Amino acid sequence: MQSRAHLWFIGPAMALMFIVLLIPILIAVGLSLTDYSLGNQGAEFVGLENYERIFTRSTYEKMFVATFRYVFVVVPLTVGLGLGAALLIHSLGRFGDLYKTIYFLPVMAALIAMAIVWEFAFHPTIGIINSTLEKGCGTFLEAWPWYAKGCERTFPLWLNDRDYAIWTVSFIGVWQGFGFNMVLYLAGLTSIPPQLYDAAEMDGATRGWDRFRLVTWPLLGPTTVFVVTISFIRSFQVFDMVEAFYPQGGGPSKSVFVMMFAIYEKGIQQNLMGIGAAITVVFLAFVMVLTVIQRWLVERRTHYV
Amino acid sequence: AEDKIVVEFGYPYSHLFDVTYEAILPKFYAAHPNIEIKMRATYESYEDGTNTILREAVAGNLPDVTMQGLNRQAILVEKGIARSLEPFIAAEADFAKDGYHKAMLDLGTFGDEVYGLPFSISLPVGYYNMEVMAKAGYDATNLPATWEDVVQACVKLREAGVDNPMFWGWNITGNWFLQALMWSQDKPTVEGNDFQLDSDEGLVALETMQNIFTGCEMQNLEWKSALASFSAGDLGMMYWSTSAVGAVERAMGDFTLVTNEYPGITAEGPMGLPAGGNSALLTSTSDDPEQLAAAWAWLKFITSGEGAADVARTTGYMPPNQAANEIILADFYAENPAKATAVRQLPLLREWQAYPGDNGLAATQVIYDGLEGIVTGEYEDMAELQEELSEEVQDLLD
Amino acid sequence: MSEARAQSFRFNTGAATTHAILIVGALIVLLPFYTMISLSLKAPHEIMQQTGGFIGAQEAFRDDYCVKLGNAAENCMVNPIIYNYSTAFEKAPLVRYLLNGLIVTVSIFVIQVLVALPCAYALAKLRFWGREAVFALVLFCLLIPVHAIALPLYIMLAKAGLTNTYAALIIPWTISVFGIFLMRQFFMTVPDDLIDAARMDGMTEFAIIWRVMLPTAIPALMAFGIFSVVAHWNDYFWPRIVITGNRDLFTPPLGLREFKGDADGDNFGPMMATACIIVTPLIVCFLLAQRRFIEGITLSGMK
Amino acid sequence: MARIQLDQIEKRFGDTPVLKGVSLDIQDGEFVTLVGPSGCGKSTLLRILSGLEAADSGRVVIDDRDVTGVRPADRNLAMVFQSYALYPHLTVAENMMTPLRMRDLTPVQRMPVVGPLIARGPHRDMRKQASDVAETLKITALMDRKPGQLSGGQRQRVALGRAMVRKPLAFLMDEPLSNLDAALRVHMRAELSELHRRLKATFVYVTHDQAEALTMSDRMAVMMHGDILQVGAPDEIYLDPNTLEVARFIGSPAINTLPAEAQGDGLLHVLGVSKPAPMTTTRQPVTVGVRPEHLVLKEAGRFSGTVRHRENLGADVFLHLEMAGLQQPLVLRATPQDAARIALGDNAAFDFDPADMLVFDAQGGRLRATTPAREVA
Amino acid sequence: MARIQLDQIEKRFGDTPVLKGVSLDIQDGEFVTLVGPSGCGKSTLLRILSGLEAADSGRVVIDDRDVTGVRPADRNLAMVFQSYALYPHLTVAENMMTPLRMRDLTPVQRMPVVGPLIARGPHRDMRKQASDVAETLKITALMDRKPGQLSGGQRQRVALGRAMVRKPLAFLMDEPLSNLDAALRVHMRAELSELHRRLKATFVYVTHDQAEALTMSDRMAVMMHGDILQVGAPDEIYLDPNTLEVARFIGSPAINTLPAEAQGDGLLHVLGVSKPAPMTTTRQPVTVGVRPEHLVLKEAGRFSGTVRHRENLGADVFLHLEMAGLQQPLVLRATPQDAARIALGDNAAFDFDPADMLVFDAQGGRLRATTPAREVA
Ligand SMILES: Nc1ncnc2c1ncn2[C@@H]1O[C@H](COP(=O)(O)OP(=O)(O)OP(=O)(O)O)[C@@H](O)[C@H]1O
Ligand SMILES: Nc1ncnc2c1ncn2[C@@H]1O[C@H](COP(=O)(O)OP(=O)(O)OP(=O)(O)O)[C@@H](O)[C@H]1O
Ligand SMILES: [Mg+2]
Ligand SMILES: [Mg+2]
Repeated sequence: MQSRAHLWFIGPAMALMFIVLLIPILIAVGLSLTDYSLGNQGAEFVGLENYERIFTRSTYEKMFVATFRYVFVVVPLTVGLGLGAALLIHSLGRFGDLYKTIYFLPVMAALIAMAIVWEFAFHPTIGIINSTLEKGCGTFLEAWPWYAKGCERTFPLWLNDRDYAIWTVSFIGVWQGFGFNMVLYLAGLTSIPPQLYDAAEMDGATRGWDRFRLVTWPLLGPTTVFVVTISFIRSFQVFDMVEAFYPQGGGPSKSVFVMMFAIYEKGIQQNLMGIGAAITVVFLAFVMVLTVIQRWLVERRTHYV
Repeated sequence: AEDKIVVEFGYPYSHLFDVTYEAILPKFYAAHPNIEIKMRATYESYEDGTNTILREAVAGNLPDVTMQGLNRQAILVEKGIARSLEPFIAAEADFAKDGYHKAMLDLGTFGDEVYGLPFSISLPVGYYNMEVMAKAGYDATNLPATWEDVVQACVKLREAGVDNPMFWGWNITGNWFLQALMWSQDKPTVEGNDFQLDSDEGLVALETMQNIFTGCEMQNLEWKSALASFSAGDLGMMYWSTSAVGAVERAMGDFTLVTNEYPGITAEGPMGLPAGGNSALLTSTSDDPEQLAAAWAWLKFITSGEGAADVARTTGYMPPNQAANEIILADFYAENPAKATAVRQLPLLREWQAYPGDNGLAATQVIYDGLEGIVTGEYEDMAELQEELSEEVQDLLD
Repeated sequence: MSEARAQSFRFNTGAATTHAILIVGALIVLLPFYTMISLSLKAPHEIMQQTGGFIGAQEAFRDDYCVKLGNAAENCMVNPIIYNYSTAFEKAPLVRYLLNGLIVTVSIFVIQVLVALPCAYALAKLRFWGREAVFALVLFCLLIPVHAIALPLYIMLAKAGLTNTYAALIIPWTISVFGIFLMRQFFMTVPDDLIDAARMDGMTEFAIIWRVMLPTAIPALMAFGIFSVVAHWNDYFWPRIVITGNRDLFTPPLGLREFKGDADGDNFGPMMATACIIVTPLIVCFLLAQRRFIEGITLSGMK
Repeated sequence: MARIQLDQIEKRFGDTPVLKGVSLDIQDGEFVTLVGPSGCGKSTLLRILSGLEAADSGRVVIDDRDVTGVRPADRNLAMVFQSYALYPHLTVAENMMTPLRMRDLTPVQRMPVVGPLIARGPHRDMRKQASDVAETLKITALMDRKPGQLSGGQRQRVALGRAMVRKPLAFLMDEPLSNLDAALRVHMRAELSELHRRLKATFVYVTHDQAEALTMSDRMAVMMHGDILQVGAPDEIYLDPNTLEVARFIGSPAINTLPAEAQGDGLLHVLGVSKPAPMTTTRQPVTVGVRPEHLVLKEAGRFSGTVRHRENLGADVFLHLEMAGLQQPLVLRATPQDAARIALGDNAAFDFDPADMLVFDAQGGRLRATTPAREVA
Repeated sequence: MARIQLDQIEKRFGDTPVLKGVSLDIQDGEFVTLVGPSGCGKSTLLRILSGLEAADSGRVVIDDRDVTGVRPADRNLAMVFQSYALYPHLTVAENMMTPLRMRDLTPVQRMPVVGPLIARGPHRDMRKQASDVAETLKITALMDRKPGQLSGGQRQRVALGRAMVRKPLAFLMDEPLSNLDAALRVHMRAELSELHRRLKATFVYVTHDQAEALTMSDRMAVMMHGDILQVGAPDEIYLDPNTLEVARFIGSPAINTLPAEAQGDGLLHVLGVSKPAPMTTTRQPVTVGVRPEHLVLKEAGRFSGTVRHRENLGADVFLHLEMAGLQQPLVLRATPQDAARIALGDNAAFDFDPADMLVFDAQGGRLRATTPAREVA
């Protein structure tokens, strides 16, 4: 029906996609089979050696662990909080703008600056977090063994404690990311026809939850598909924050050694482009499988029209 | 003005060095009116500097002169990006008189040819908060001289109610502090392609570290946190590069700061210490002799004489060159005793070694991870760690 | 509108609870910003020791930089706020950087919209052979991390002689698969009849995109715009890679690095001042943009 | 089963007053139809009654309880929306079952997978109810489709079905049959009447279809520009409208209006013809309304006009007659047989019984006859 | 002004065949109405004709040009959508001006701010055109509103207006008047007829309103389950339907059907009464259809039934008569006067003229009389 219009529409996008994304990634795939290092004249073909390393060295095991911990904490929380905030804000007439702006602030702030701020906040002794916690010492909170231990000795190092680092970083990831999902959900909420809420009300959906289940959630389907997909990808691609906190090494005992950081460390910091590229390929394969699964689970249910 | 020769120049840490160049430039222009120095975007760190140069090498737009971390010179030399300075040195009438200390010149010498001239030099020193130290009965005269002393001091401080007595900068880039412990026993960390951690000295170094960490119950702080803790007066002792003196002085609270010699493994003190800092490399791709001459003129100016003296005046670093330290800056060190400690240690100056080969940086990282394991308590048996690290690193270096 | 109405049935305690939750959330969210602003107001020693409350004592302190240039110490006493902010503007030519940021982000966004919207429309509403394949490709590209392709891309740009130009900052971002995906999801919610009506009204497919799809998807476009602008305004990684020569091409976040000293001590005051300054235009833009969210186009012309 | 009282309801959108103090008292179990021109505020009134829209002033009382502040769901009303408002993600069956699920199931029983398992009985009942209604609506075959796959009329029936599955106090229906074909509409009319009889629920019904309004309702309320002009039994509204506006609005084709002169002596001059009109009035210009079916073709008719247009509706033919002195043509209903004898352009003579005249004064108010008019001639 | 030919159009949605080879030839300037039960495929057919939907097979020919592959915009047709499909972000005026802007302005002239400045003339003309149409539609006061602020009927008029501003080859209208009140509908009927006369454009018009179909159209096409059953002048369809289905569908209330027995001798036994039916047929069971207006109350009528229900439409009253041997009540149209004499539950005698009988065989096919039937009695 539409003649050949679609060629014009997808053409530029496809062309750019090839030039800017696909050709470089193909180059990367090629490099992953070599031991190329930037500045060298040539490179040797090493077959799958780089891949073998990824799956045999313990460092890389830590890489997978860190990545998965981060993703599976951050994705549910950013999506959940994003949706929650959007719903609450949407239900408010006034002041909505204010909250919206506040919650979006972390998205807008330059991460390297915020990383420094968080480092101050999480400073083990004089940081605001621990000094606030210390104020609670001697109160009923001490009944909590963890708290008592903190009072007795010190509260956790947070960012530099290998038991806490990944969770602390995840917390900051949530802090930084949920505002963005909130905006997407707000956009999604505006495209829900208001008559449907009327219908739901007449049908007896009295509780907010019922209206949510009956109208909001299903109609946010396309938005949710998008938000979840993007959150997944973004948290798999978490990097800036890790680099800002742990420019060297990927956190205490490599507990925050996420995949993107590994790619960066190998490919850019250490100039081992071969391995870096190999991690990239593994990364892509990984995220792709997850995305396919996730889409298979979600997308099926959201096509109405 | 049109036929001015433009020399492109890149350097790291603008916050630290901008002021240095701002001080140097007028003097340089006065001496070389026909040269214009074009400052490139600064490097964010030494690592960034090296990566940038490597990228620019591939892209073919290298600067004429670049400042690189002392331990990063090797890689650029290996990859043929840095140019040998020998032809220029040969052309100079009395190069050594300009004050280049042999040891310093060695830092930039590879295979008998000089590639880099050091610009700013730092050495590890001890920082002490004298008010805190006083709680355990220390004063300027009896500060710890060995790591044993340090651990004892920690115990005393802790008894005196100091929760967090000490920080030891194991995490400084390039395994600087490991090399410090190795050089302290006069043992290089690498010889040729051989990693030397599997020596007895290696084990001593690791065990010393472990003693320090466990004896002081040291927290695994990031350097910013450590600096903050020290500035806030939490810490009694901090072992770190002398280059941070300026930052500490600026940030510290109301207490007396004293810097003192880096402790040794034995009472004699360290037998050598690795030099930190950066040096100037000629990376010009030009074949034009005039251009090269101009680049050399700038390179020489900043690493010697009056230009070099400004390094000490404006930063916590030492100038690369003996003359500057001994003559030009005598008064300066009298006024700034905290900066003088490193100068006193100058005779100990040794190379900050890079691990050879493409995997050099990966090796650095492996060692870094290993050291961190000591701090976090992941490794308890140092002999085992020694074996593990040696094997893995050696594997990378071969 | 409907939700707002539903509001009136709820007891006021409902609204109060909502506010309570949102306020608690807001406090947590704001904590670092409080710190950030506070740091940008304080003297270096107050920052490092974390003393001085929110704005610090505002006592004059000695500016080392000035001293090092050979000035007498008493001439170099500065007030923290003035020092931090003036340094931010002088040391880093922040005005220039902001302008660069503006040029770059606006160009990127405009091109992204021009490229992504038609593609999103085709993927959402046109039926053609290979559509699923194209969409799969888009999804795949979404997965590609920029860090992984940075070096190949850098070399490609270098070979084209484009490093250290605005083009280098813009070209890699002209294609936003994110945008394509986002807009496609929203276009899917636009009723087909509306597009059919436009076709009957004589709109070309091209006109439909700009005259029908775009206005009805304004909230999504806003979201996309905010995302794109924020991402590229704050991007630190890429400009750092391609702008190695000329500081005049720096984007605002690169201004932050003027104050980095790493292990030798960062200059936090001006750094935080810079951070505050570069986030301000974004906040202003967001406030302006979110008005459009509110009057979001609900698809009400339909039966 | 509820008595609904609307009391002085006012509503404005921005500056535009939409309802100007509407009062209406609907008896328990009554079927009341709201008719009125497009945009007069019918939907708005329904929405206020349902609670979906808040009135600016006035009260809504259901069963003697002021529900002004009560939320729509708690008023126990069912509504058919003019715009259908179907849930796009649910199938027809699910759409229809929604009100039952929401009202009759506990939250646990509503849970996606578990619900149907632990509460088989209720779920089976609900499905039964929905499919019964679907049968009535003739959409059984569509139960598994999504609204997007339905035709306009099918959607409307689903919307209707969603209301019909319930047993609410009252049904509010906003043009529920507008997209159905005539046959189906007649069928649905009967079904709705049956529903009304069976449940004895109150109905408030908005329609544009006069046949619906006239045949189904106990009472009709004629709304115009935000006011209710007349409420009464359909017959009464049709035969005895209070104002010219109402007379004009009810009846299709619309009533014919003729300028006339009341003589004050019980006679009326209409287009030069005298008609008895026993009403207490002084000499004044009036308007006479005569419905098309009351104009009868008659050889001896005292009026005549030229046939300009004929509308053939199968059962009847409407002739449009042009007459001197009248701007608008008169419309006359003839049987197809009679009409067949008259060609376009012919002159047709006709007359009407004075008893069928509706007389209005210059302001459009009705002037009622004191005794039934009877023609002398 | 276009001749439109639909040739063997087939369409299925998934497994459901929706159009089963529909052919229709529409003359230049003709007004053709599509009627048929809800869901029979009318909208789909219009969409195929407009090019918005692709047929699975078959051709669409406009003015002898096969347009099967031509894009909708290039077919120069105007369409009114059943779902209105107004641009939610544009005002009423802008909605109506859109087709003009798109077709008559250059891209430069269409530019937001500059456009109206550099092309004042065209813009003024367009606004004039739009406001003329708005006047016809009585929505002048709403020109600056957005669709969300309109009532259902107002939206529908805007949708209509958007088509009416143009002068296309043909108008396709999908129930354009369904949400309008009777008075307005009559008005719009006249306006559309006027438009048709003025532009001499072809009209393809979908409606459920029989009055519309019968009065406006040159020809009617009756569609059922994806097929066109009969095409012809309204009169012809009403009076002379080809099948029982058509007869049942056209006419409201629907035609009465009585079981009968053809004797093969020109007589027909209907409920025990013999009626002459001069048709060439053998002895067989047939169905007789008689329209409600052809049943006449008559003291001497040979049929009689009990009045179970009366529908008062003002102008007429429909009596529903229950008769022994019939499942469905018969519907009889009476004048209000006649009806007033008969109470619910009374027995009413009636009869009908055999000439008014429509006879169908067991398959629903029409059995035509060879000579007009004439009653002997
Ligand atoms: N997208 C679709 N998928 C499946 N079936 C569909 C789809 N669209 C329409 N149909 C079916 O096709 C048939 C014809 O639909 P169409 O809209 O043409 O009916 P219609 O004659 O216009 O009916 P109405 O008078 O109710 O508007 C209907 O039975 C409908 O359920
Ligand atoms: N949100 C709104 N903003 C402004 N005016 C509105 C809004 N909603 C409705 N109106 C106006 O209020 C009046 C009454 O609208 P309502 O929907 O009640 O009419 P209605 O009687 O149902 O008409 P219809 O028979 O056409 O559906 C209309 O003139 C309409 O234009
Ligand atoms: Mg309405
Ligand atoms: Mg339809």
